[in-house]
Amino acid sequence: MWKRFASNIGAMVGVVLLIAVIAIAIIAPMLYPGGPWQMVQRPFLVPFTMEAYPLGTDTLGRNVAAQLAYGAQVSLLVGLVSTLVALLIGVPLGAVAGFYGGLADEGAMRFTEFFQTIPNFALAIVLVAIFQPNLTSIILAIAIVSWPPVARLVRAEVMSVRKREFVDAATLAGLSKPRILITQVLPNTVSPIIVMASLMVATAILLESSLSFLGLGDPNAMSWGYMIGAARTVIRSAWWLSFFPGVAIIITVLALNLIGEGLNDALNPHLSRKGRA
Amino acid sequence: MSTLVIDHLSIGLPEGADRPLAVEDVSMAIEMGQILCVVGESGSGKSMTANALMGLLPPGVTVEAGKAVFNGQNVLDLPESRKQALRGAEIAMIFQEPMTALNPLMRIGDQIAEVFAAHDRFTPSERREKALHLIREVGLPDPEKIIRAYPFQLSGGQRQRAMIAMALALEPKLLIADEPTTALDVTTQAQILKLILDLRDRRGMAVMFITHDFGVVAEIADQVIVMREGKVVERGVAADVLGNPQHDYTRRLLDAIPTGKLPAARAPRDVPALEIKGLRKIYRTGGGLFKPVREVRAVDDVSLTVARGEVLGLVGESGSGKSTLGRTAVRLVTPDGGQVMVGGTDLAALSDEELRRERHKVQMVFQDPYASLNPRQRIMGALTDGPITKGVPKARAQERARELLEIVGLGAEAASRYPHEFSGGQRQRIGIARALAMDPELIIADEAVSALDVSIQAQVLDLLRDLRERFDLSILFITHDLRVAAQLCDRIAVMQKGRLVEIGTVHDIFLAPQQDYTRQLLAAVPGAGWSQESAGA
Amino acid sequence: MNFLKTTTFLVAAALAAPLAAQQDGGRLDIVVQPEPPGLMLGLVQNGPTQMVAGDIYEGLLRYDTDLNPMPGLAESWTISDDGLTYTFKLHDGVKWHDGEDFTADDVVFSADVFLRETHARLRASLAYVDTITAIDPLTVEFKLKEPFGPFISVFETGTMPIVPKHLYEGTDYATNEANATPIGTGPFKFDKWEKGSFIHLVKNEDYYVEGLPHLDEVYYRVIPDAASRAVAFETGEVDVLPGGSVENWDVPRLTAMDGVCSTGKGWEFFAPHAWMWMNNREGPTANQKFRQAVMYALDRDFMKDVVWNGFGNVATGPVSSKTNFYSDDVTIYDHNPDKAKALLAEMGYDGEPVRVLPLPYGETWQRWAEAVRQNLAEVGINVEIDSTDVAGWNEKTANWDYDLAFTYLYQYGDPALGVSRNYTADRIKKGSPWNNVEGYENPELDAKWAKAATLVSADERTALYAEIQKEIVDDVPVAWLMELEFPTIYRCNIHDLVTTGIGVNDGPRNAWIEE
Amino acid sequence: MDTFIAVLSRIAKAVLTLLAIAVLNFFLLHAAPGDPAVVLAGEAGAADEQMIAQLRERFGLDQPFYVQLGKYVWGIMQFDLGYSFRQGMPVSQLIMERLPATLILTLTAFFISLGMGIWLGVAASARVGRASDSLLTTLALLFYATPLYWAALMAVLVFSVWLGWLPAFGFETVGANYTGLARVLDIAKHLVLPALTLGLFFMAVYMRMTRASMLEVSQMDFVKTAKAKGLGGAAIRRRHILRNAILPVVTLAGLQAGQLVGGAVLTETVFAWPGIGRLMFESLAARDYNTILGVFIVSAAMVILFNIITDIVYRIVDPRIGARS
Repeated sequence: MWKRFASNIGAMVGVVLLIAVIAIAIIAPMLYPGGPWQMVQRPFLVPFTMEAYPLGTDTLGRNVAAQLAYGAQVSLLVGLVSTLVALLIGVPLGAVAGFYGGLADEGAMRFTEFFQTIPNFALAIVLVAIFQPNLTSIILAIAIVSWPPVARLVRAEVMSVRKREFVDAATLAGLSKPRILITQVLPNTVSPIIVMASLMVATAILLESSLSFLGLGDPNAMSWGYMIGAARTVIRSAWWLSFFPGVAIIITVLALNLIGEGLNDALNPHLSRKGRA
Repeated sequence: MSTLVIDHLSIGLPEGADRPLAVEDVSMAIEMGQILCVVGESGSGKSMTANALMGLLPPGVTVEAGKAVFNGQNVLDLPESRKQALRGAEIAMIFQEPMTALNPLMRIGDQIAEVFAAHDRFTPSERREKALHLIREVGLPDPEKIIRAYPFQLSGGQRQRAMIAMALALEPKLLIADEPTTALDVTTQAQILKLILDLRDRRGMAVMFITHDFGVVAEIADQVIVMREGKVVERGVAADVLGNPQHDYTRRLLDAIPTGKLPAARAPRDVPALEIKGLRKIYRTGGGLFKPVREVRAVDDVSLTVARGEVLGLVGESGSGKSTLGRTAVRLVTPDGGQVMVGGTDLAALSDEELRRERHKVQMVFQDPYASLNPRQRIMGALTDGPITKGVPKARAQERARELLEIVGLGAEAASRYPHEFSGGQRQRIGIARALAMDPELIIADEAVSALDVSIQAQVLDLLRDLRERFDLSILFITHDLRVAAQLCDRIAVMQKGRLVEIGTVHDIFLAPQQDYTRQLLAAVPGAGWSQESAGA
Repeated sequence: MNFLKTTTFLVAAALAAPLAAQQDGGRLDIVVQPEPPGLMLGLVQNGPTQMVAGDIYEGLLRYDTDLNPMPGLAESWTISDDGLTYTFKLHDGVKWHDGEDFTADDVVFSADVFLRETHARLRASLAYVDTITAIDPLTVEFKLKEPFGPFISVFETGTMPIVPKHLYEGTDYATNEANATPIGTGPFKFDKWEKGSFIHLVKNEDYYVEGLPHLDEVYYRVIPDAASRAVAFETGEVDVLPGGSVENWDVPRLTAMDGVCSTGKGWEFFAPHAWMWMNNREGPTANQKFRQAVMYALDRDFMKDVVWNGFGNVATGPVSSKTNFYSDDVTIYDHNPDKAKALLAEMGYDGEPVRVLPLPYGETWQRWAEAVRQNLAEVGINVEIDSTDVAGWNEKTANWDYDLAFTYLYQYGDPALGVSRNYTADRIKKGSPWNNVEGYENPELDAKWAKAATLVSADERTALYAEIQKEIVDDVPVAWLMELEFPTIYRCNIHDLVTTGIGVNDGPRNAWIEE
Repeated sequence: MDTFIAVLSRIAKAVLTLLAIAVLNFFLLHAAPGDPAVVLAGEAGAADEQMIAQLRERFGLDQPFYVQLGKYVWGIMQFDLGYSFRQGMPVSQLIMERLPATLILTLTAFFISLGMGIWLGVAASARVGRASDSLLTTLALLFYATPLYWAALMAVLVFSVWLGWLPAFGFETVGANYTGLARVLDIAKHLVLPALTLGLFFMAVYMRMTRASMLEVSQMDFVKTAKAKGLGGAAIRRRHILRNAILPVVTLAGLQAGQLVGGAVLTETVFAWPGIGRLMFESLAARDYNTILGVFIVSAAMVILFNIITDIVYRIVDPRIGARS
């Protein structure tokens, strides 16, 4: 499996890019001990004019490079944690619905459908606005709008695995239902969940940046979306302020998508996109 | 005159495959009006040969050498446009899976008419007429309705007939049939075979018939070619090959076929291992807010007994309810009525919790060797989960598991491996070991050898026979294949549409069937005449 | 400057001079941000409504950029020597947009009935009013209970808009259907409001001032995104960017374009004054030394130069230097981090975190809060920015749930109207963000504020206000930041756009376009 | 008949879902800090207790929570979405004024993205493994990763400011008073940038799905049958693969079309498009509960409506559905 993944050029490019982003996020405090908010130079310093500030400065004279590095921390954090929370909601719900069927399924699916009927982005906006924008509310809001597909996926997978004969065998072995679900069924749904999760991290980063763009970012956490949101009004006079974080988002999201696709090809070889027979 | 001559054909597989050539140095010829059966197990390269003729090789697979002369030209190196013109018009092909071989979104009539359109023949209204005619010719009922039907509205046999209609549309000189009856029930299979024979006689075309089943060969072949791992191992006139096989492999294949040689009947003991009384299971579908409920009586008031130490064969076609009966007997399915008595306990009446403690009494061996083992669990886990739950100490359970793996012929070291490291036959052995690990009073084997190649099938049957002696097993052996049932079972029960039609000793069922349906089934077994002949010999 | 004497003011002859060059016709596209919630000025008085409805409705008076009153609906006026009786002579021949005659009854209805119920800010001033009577159809008389210095400043359109009695008398004002199609007396009539897109006003052909207005039509354009507004101006979609409609960083770029002019005038009547409320009730901000430390920690020149791009002035105290009664004789807080640190040490600040509530009015304000946070962090104060939207800001400030909160308020031409409301104890009331939100209590000063409002003599008022400013600046109840300046950006071929103390709000009345 | 019954029961469920959404959001919004009366009073530039009390009474906020909820739900059941005190008109009227703009924008974006997505997906799948396929899939990934608002900003910069080809924002040329075809063209011109930026992301989604689906279907047995008939590659792709492959794409698209209606907030904000997404966002800041709730209910109704339409289309295209259950 790993071999198949490693032979996928796109996926490897994704891994390298993502590792680079993670590395930058980790060493940010060492590179820029003053933090992302420190006003270090005159405002609107054009990029590539001063060696100390290669990416220029923003409206208040803060180092754009430092902001990008710290932004990586926040964007990755939001992406990961919100995905985790979404999985924590979606996986058990989908698993129970798919495994037990009947009323549990009916109830869980009605609940899921209900959340899918409310327009996602609008709901996220309302949630963040209501709880006031901070990292917790942003993460929760993203998780709340992104769990339904997880639940549906897990349900479908569980339903398909549940029908396989080794589950019958486990039943005949006298294992209890919850135990069968956890030890026999769920481990066999992990691959598609991993694939979906990697794509969800990407989507969450985009969602966070969209919220920030609308002014619903955490003002105490420098994220890429926050940078673009702050810079959009000066896009004409200081293109670099929205350009660099935009590129950072694209690179990270692209990397995650490449990895997700690589995982998908590696874990579900029958759906290989190369079109082999 | 030969319709097709294949001359020293070799087909290369892509890098990383298990062998470099799918087909190696194969030559054959098919005469007009003749049926050539290409026989082999999976991976023998028989289908590749056919695909090569049609220009339908999967990407990466290429013709390395040789030619195939049809109509005086080598069809293997024709330009794509010429090949296209040939396909469907001169050489036609039908496939194994009638369920998936038809476009689900197109009406049958359109799919047939499309053949004419592809080759620019006739006007649309003529095409319709021709399609109707073809539908009639392949014996489909109510052509006017069929022509407007979608594939899902047809049964498997009907779909295969529709496929044949399509293949015959332009009166090809050569028909390639790739396992066209494998997915069908015996009675349907018999009808399709007869249809192909009729059409051959009427139209005088050549047929290349690919199959793994010597029964089918016996039924229709004029000439036979036996293939193994890409090479031809034996060829000749059908009667010669069947009656006097020269090559070892052919002989082994023929031996492996459950011949219907009836084993000596054993006297049943009257201690019952399983008693089923008045069992009923009804499936209800639909029943929404506005929908009427549709009922299917999957098991309809069935009573039968499996004596201790007895193997009872349960035979029926798909949809007969035999699998449901099996699953109900282990209570994977809860019955709507009746009793399932095992060792004095009525499994049908237990609560979930009580049932869990009684589960070990009846175990099951499943059909699909790939789905019946958890790919993410080591073999040891699969074999010890049950005993440990039942209360056997862990060390004891593991020791027993290793023992059983030795017994089923895999070796104790298999315990630490994962299922994907084993072949299909090996997995079935693991499945059997798993059932045995629970020390059950009864084992239900649900089509346990149906998914295996003939030679493997024979090995597994041997193992079962062996184990049965060794452990004095009681087995309910569910199968669609009467020949297999005859090999292993003491008695046979025949089911049709949820009801028990007939039950009796193997001798009674085979030699003196009481019911029409049983007789029909027996008559439909491919190669029935031949195998009885040889049984008599 | 002394309008407490009997004064008669007629249309200045000087106004006639440039008339020869004025051209009639044309259309003006003005950005309005955000979209007003309604146009019935008597019911809604927020900024955007004042700007659009300022062309439809009129007050009795208008004010020039030095805040001197000019004729509006009132042709002339007199104030009695005791400062208790204000008599207004109304213009003859004024008609409502629906053709009805405008009379003194409308004025009485508006001031005494309608606005008393609906207009909170005016209600405070009307508390000084004893009676309002229509002497004859063209004369109205206001009688006060006691002298109220700034009373002459309350007749501006947004403060006391005159509404049509014939449409509103005896109805439920809030749900009156006429609200959707406002009827006023102003130079422009309401034509169409495409929600989310634009408001269209057309020339009032029957306007009572001869030759006005020059423009045929005015479009107020709703463009929710600040960057798009700048683009709209660049691409010629709009002609006027009123103050605050683009971020300050964009101003130099836009004004550098060919044929683009800008002016800082037109805000004198409002004199927007920005500060941070510091919660005087609890936490570190309750400590005067802490508040002083904050003042020393802030680099307000940097804020002016960088955050506001050089527009405006650093505020020295509660009163804007643009209004009367300003005094510079106060303690000056320069940027002095050492002093701030010393003060913090002195009070024994233990690092208790302090929340800053920014004003959710766009990026400038957000950056400003970030700059403040950085300044405070540099002297060792732990700061976290609370994030919220307009509603949350209102809620939090109105319920005193903050430590430091940005705000800015209009001064309305007189400390008694726009300044004292933020510092006197009687204006400590939960539920409103427009009063003494910081909870500052100083009974001695309260008495002085009260006295200063009712003095008749302007000199005496000036002296008293100077005294108040000197004292209060040492107390630092709030952290005064800046006197804001919102430059209006427009194309240079538009003339006479900003001629009054309320700028664009009644600008289209006199504006004309040079072809 | 089956279809009809299925639609009926869907509608019945939809009504319940909508009510549930109304109730949930009612709770959510009322849990939000910020009192509409205070906001409105605040905006007036001055506020005192009398004014706030008046406003609260007018909004019905002085009543107990459950009474407010009950009244609201009762109103919904009579198709009354309430009254927006901030905007001074009934919510339904407010939404009806804004909905057409949103529908024009989202439907255009939807059909463009679906059409282009399928077309490009088919093209890519036909060239699978070749350079042009890699180029297309890479581009799709890039679009997929680009924040929509960022693309919008850049598009305005290039096409409106630098090149001056297209208007940067707005629904139509204000004050031009075009009628008939001229107006349609004018709106179309304004529509180009927002519809494209909104559609770009979805185009990438549909393209990738179509491509994958085409490749998957092309391995199915009936495709082999079609080849065996002697059909040409293009005919097979069109008649056999495409028809089967776009079913899942169209289904997903149908589900998303509904979501688009409520999800165009960003696009509507950047392009000053007078639609309901922006209305919702602006109402949120003002705590104009009735309007927000109204937008939520209407856009949820859109989601349901599109789901039902998708369902019907699916039933027509795929003969198996109606018969199966």
